[in-house]
Amino acid sequence: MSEIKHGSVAVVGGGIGGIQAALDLADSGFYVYLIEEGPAIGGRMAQLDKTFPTNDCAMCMLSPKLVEVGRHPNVQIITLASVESLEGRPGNFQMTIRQRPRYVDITRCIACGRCIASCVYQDTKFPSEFEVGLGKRKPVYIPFPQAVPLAAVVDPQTCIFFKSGRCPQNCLKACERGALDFTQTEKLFMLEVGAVIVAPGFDPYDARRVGEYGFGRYANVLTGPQFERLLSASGPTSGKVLRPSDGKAPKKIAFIQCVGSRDLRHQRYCSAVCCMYTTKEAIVAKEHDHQIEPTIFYIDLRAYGKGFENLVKRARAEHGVRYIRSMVSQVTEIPETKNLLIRYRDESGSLQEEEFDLVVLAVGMGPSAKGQELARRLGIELNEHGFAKTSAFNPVMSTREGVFVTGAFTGPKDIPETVVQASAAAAAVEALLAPVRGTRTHAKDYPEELVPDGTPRIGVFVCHCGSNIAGVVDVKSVAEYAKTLPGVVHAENVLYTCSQDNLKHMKEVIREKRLNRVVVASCTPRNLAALFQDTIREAGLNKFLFEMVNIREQCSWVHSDQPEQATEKAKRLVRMGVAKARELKPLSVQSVRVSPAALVLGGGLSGMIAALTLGDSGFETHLVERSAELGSDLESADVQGLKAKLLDAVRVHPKLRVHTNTTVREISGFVGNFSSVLRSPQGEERIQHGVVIVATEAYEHKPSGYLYGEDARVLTQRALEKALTPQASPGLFTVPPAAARCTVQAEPAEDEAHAPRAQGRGEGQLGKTIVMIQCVGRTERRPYCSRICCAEALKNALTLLEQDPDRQIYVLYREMISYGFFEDLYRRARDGGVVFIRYDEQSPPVVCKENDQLLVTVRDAHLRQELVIKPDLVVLSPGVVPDPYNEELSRLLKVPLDSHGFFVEAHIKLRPVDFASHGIFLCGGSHAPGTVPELIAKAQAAAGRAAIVLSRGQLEAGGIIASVDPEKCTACLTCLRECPFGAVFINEQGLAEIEAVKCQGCGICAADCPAKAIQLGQFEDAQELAMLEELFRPEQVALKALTPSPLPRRGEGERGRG
Amino acid sequence: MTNDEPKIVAFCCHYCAFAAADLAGVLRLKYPPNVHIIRLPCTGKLDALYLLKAFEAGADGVIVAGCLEGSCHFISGNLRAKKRVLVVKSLLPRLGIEPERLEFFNLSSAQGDRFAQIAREMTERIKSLSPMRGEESESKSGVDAL
Amino acid sequence: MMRFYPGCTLSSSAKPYSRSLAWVWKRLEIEMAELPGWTCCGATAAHALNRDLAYALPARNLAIAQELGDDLIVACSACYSRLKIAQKALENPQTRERVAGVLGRALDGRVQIKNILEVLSAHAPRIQKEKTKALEGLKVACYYGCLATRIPRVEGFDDRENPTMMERLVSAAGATALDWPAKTSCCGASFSVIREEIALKMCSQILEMARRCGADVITTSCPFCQYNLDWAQWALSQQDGQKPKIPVLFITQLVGLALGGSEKELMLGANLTPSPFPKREGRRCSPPRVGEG
Amino acid sequence: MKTLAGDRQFLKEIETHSGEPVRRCFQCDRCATGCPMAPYMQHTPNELFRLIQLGDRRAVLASNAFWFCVSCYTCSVRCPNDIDIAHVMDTLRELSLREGFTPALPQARDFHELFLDCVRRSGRVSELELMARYNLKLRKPFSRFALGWELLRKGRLELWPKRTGELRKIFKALTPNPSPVVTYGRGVPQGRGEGQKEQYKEQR
Ligand SMILES: Cc1cc2nc3c(=O)[nH]c(=O)nc-3n(C[C@H](O)[C@H](O)[C@H](O)COP(=O)(O)OP(=O)(O)OC[C@H]3O[C@@H](n4cnc5c(N)ncnc54)[C@H](O)[C@@H]3O)c2cc1C
Ligand SMILES: Cc1cc2nc3c(=O)[nH]c(=O)nc-3n(C[C@H](O)[C@H](O)[C@H](O)COP(=O)(O)OP(=O)(O)OC[C@H]3O[C@@H](n4cnc5c(N)ncnc54)[C@H](O)[C@@H]3O)c2cc1C
Ligand code: SF4
Ligand code: SF4
Ligand code: SF4
Ligand code: SF4
Ligand code: SF4
Ligand code: SF4
Ligand code: SF4
Ligand code: SF4
Repeated sequence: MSEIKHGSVAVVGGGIGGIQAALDLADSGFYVYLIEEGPAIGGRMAQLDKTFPTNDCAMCMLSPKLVEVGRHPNVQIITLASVESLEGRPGNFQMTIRQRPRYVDITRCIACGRCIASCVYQDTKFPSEFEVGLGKRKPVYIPFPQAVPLAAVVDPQTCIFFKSGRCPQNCLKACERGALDFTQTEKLFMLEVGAVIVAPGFDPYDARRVGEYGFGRYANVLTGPQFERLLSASGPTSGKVLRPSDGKAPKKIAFIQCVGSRDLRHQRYCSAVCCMYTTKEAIVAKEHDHQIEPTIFYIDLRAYGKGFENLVKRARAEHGVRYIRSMVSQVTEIPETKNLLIRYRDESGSLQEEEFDLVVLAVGMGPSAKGQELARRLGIELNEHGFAKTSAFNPVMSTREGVFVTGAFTGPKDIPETVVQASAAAAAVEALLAPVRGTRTHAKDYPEELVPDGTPRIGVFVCHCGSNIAGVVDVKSVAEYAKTLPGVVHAENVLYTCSQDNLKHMKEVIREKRLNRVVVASCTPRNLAALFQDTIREAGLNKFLFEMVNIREQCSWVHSDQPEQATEKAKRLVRMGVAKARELKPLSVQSVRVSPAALVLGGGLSGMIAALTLGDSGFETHLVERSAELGSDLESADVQGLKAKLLDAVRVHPKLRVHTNTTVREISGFVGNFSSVLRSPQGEERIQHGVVIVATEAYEHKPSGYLYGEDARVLTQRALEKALTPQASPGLFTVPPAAARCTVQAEPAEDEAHAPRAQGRGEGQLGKTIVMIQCVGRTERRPYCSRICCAEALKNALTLLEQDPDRQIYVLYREMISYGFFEDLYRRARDGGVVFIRYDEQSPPVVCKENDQLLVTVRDAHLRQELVIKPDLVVLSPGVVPDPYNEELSRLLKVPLDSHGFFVEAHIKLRPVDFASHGIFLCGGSHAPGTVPELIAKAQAAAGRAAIVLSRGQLEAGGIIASVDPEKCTACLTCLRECPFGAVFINEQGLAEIEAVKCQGCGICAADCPAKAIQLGQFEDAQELAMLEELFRPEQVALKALTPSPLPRRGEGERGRG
Repeated sequence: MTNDEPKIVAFCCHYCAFAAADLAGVLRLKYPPNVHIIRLPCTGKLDALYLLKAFEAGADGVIVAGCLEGSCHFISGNLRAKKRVLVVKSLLPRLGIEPERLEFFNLSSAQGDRFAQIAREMTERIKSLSPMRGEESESKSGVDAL
Repeated sequence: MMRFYPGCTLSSSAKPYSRSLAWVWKRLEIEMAELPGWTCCGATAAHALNRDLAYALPARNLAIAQELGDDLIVACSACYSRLKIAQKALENPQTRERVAGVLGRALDGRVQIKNILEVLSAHAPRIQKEKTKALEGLKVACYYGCLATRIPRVEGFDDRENPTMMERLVSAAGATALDWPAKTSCCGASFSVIREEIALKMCSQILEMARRCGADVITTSCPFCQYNLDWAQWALSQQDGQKPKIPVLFITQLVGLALGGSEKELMLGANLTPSPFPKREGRRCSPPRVGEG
Repeated sequence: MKTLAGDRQFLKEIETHSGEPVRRCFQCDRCATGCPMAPYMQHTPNELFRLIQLGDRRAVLASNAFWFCVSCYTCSVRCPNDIDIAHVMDTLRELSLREGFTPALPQARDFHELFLDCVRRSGRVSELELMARYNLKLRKPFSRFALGWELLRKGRLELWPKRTGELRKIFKALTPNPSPVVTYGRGVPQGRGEGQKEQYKEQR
């Protein structure tokens, strides 16, 4: 093992996967280089409108992450960059980077867009990458409004200057910041890193290659990614669904599924997300325009994830989305109307022809071409589908040591799974680089905070933002006006407030004029407030003594046609800001010590993985298992190797303490400082720990009916799995061998191909004819898809065939959920001769007995005919239900369960392994059913997230949080009830008190407290009301009130209206 | 503030409506300058009192804008705010204020155009109502009257 | 050298095709000789009744070309399809052995089977340069039919679903190529004898689509397609004389016209539908602009 | 209602003869929705495939579907499971004739057989001869007379094409004895397959 040297990590690919990995690492003591090929980070998620299954706005979730990573002191974003090579060993890599010129200095560019407006191309001409060709851009452009880094970029492919050298370069002249720089050249440089995370994502499948659907040929045939842009409020049509051919609103929209997926001519695997993204797109389209009638043409509807089934149900019932199980062979354009003609088979099997106004192709996720090139340069292998090759038992490890992979690069997956994998990869890196944690991160030193004396001394800085603000608003008069406001001792105009030289100047002014509050009137606080806060902190002020007024986005840019009114509004906004500033109070941030230990509940697969990951990262971990043994649920043949390895590793790990036959009796405390009582036959023990990981399981549901329990020949998949001999199990984990592509042996020799082989083992007991029934009991007690049972059935069917290829196996199913690469198993099973018969939800199969012969009757939904099978064995897939013990855990930990009994994560998309309550994390089957590789990733991710807390040593609490005034509290408990994060507790005095570390600063309690006993820092009632009053105060009154010199506190005198 | 333009305050959630207003700016969408934004960490922070105070202080209209349902950053702040707004709306007639002057909106951070549209629509709506309380004497009513 | 496989149709009902083809070759100085001793590929019938016959009949012709070491150029889509399919099937060692046994000839599968369109489109720049007749404004619907590009598991000469080689030729010839959705639809040729009414229906759908897209002319490279569409219009006009007719030209007739060939040389008169250039040639027939109707 | 024997013999026969993995079909319907002839078929290709998978020999071989197939290969090139469906249709036609099922479109069989007989005898097909023999067979000697005349007038029908006897050998080797073509050429319409059917049954 080479020495572990560098506490820095390269994350390649700035999609949601790369961003999450970068944040996790940077938050846990590693310096991150985030390397992005394009001009901005965000990846595909930035282009989405809403996201399934909750259908919340993609940008609302992503944008805060973009800003956070963009501002993180331990993350350096390197855009327009690609990796040249990677030398060295884990812990000590040298990575060579090639960075293309942007031709814009991002430290100067303020994204004002003047260059764009003045480019010699009057019309936007070139297809915009971000708008997937539906919108256009110029040679100089800003990738998208929320881009990080938020700066213009020049595309040399389309810019006249680069093409012919003969352009007047209007852009250059227009830029007031001198940010454009056409002399920039390509840079080649080296980074020293300890590990690499590769997250280059995917490429949507090129719909042009599926020519029968006419994409690129017929104007009104779009792809899923394009339709996302059409739905997006910030997209090319401002969120109106309009036909490209004539700009009219379409009524009938057809969605065609599996375009380029599940197809031997294209991608063999299932793209895993398109069934759901289409469902989402159909609903959102309908929400945009009630006239729209969406129809979805599909083969199997793969709604297998948490909450997916619900969304589909809503789509059908509430939104009237029509689902038709019939694939379309071709799309024909009607020449006169540009409508599209589609032929399909209806429920009854008859052929129908129908015209649609718009067709959307659900293109799948293909491997990223750039990612493949990257893999070559990094020396990591790809699997037979062109995605990163990983091991089933370490789903984020590439084939090169020290190089980890994550997100859609490892196979088609949605955002939650991408985020899980990203955290898992970060956790793996943390474990690898644990010895050098914190060696490359910087903590900034700030001067000691000045204690503000009572009277406000406010400084106001009014920004020109070049001409962005000054071009509309008379900024000079705004500054003059500011000088007249109570409490203001300094006001000035600044050309660019955010420029480095001004920040320096600002600090000087603060010291010289002994300012104790600062107001900046410029652009949106969402981007730059943190920068200014940092600046005043450097000058010795508490960072909360700052207020930012937005006179650009919310004034000059939206009222440019009314300059006078805009100036008046700017003054009012400044007046409000100053009023709030007068009321601002310094807020303290306390440090809380973290107990550097973890408690993992559940000693199954997930628990062991989580505990080992934490242990490897150097944290003491208590692994608590209710039963006598660890990993007792790991029964199937294909995981025995893994189980043995895990048990060994757990046994010898110096940081792990295993408690079997143990349950938790009590958990108290909060993030960083939990205290729990463990109960075992040996007695009780109290432990201190900083985090909790819940890793409990889900069970195979006990079926009822189908002669289960009455006839020994009816069993469950799990029982079958146990009965099967361990050898040669194809497993869910082993990557299926590359099935001979397309070319079937044209003519297998007559005898060889299908001749019965020697009698298989176990055949005597299990029989020749076997019927498997999927989705048993799904309608009643378990109204969701359990995700794993279809794959399990396929796996077992293949094992059965391996033992005896002459077996006749029938799988009766509702939807075949062989998402992702499981599609290979499905195909292999069919190739092996398994007959798949679909039945409708309404007519489930019936199992009965006739003279001791089992009979299965099923209505083949495709043939619409009743079939009777005489099996020797019936195998049921009853699905998975969560551990009933979860309820008790949920009470102990005060964490929520959903209506099915699964735990509810903090945020299904962005915090999939966190509970809303800080410091508690979740993984395992009790979160949601999953396959072993999926659960391993989730367990690693939970461990990684937990390690962030533990690695800090200290937690900062305070700032914008709520606090209770004990004088006013009447102990009504409203806040206790209403706080969504369980931050309120009742203290010894019987009054409400807020746990600073738990409070997220939403202010819900403050608004609800009937006694007005709660105030939220930075948003105190006095501050808010001061703004309101200033806003509506008539000018004359205001001026009168302003004259007195000793600063008036907000008081009765000022009130009154004109 | 010009006299003919109604005075409107918009309480906006930091995560959605406030960001949408920013986007409206980036897209250079136009709306009347009489709409002023007060930023909240979440509309869940919106005290019913603020609404009454706003009218008392002289607002002609009040917008409360939170995240789309199910998308609240703090789980359910927007739902609570909506409830409070509905309660206040039902109280307004007793104060002689048309309930149309107060409205709750859901929008996402990507809906810059919707923000601008809301600003325009509220302005139009309020213009179409008869002017608020002509005499200042009445303005003492407000919260204390409840 | 390129060996031309005419197939049965080109030597009988598709004579206008073989004539115009020969004319264009000569004009473009393409060297091509007929495959000596060629026999029928069994098109449309052999595969319907007898698997091995469907491989053996084309294989015999492939074997001749193989022995000569020449590329095989095929004009008829059906022949092209059968030859390609047989060649693909013969990749299977067992099939190859069986068929070779019957033929008494070894087969190595190396013969390049090329479609006439590949050969012609290589000359598109010359056609563009040397065209003498103005076809400007003539709107042409290129009809490929089903067989030319749909050969399972075989990389064809053009895009399967949206081929464009003929369009390139038409543009080179100075006319306007239309994009229309029926270019690879099946015309039902094999039913034109067996169940006339079905074939007629399929043809009339294609003709109707061409008309709606504003085509003045349909052009094709397949003798079956030409015959079938030509026949269908003729048959339909027997029933209903009113329908405007769209001339159905072989692509070689169209290219030949552009290169200055006379209607006679190109056997335009042999088509059942009239020439697209009535005035100049002094013949009576419906005007070319039929799109509006 | 219907019983499944669990017998895969029929599937295997078809797969062996055609070389196509019929078992792989997952009922996506693409073959049916793209087939120009589907409206005339009793069973769309996907239904036929399901019946083959279930081993329903009678229903499949008695179906009219493959007789209505025009071999346009639309289904074959669009099947996501890469099954050359058109080729399976050929196989079914061949098998159904072999087993003595009455063809749904006897004229199609007649035409193909006459075609092949021309090929056998002349090496190439003379359309004039083919049409004449076919019309004779249909006992409508003058059908399409007008068209034929028109074609002849326009110089599109060759009266005396080149002939070659080269192919007799091949036909002899490949068409089982008695050759269906020749047999049929002599005009023995139905029932001819019976003997073969027996023979075929023994085989399996
Ligand atoms: C139409 C559509 C709709 C979808 N809707 C949803 C949804 O509603 N909900 C959901 O959960 N999921 C949805 N998804 C899936 C979702 O987009 C992915 O799960 C997610 O984007 C994967 O994130 P990622 O970070 O792995 O990859 P990406 O988002 O693809 O990001 C990869 C990044 O890496 C960069 N990159 C690529 N190559 C290199 C290189 N060589 N060097 C440096 N950088 C590189 C790229 O520029 C990009 O920024 C949808 C997908 C599609 C196609
Ligand atoms: C029927 C079925 C079939 C499956 N088949 C496959 C398959 O073929 N391939 C595949 O990849 N995946 C399969 N899975 C999914 C999954 O991979 C396995 O179930 C896996 O073992 C689950 O791991 P886990 O860590 O979530 O739970 P488990 O391994 O079950 O571990 C949970 C542990 O927590 C303990 N526990 C529970 N509550 C407490 C508590 N409060 N305090 C202390 N301890 C507690 C339990 O005793 C148990 O030991 C299947 C799942 C099911 C249900
Ligand atoms: S004009 Fe200058 S500052 Fe403005 S966007 Fe362009 S480069 Fe950036
Ligand atoms: S150099 Fe010319 S073409 Fe290029 S961005 Fe500037 S103005 Fe546009
Ligand atoms: S089945 Fe798979 S590939 Fe097809 S649309 Fe659904 S998720 Fe996509
Ligand atoms: S069997 Fe299981 S995985 Fe398959 S559809 Fe039913 S619940 Fe889902
Ligand atoms: S809501 Fe207010 S009064 Fe009631 S318990 Fe909480 S702080 Fe006390
Ligand atoms: S501000 Fe929000 S998180 Fe904090 S205590 Fe109040 S309700 Fe809970
Ligand atoms: S296209 Fe292929 S997979 Fe689909 S139904 Fe037809 S044969 Fe089956
Ligand atoms: S080849 Fe036959 S079955 Fe296939 S689409 Fe054409 S007519 Fe239909």
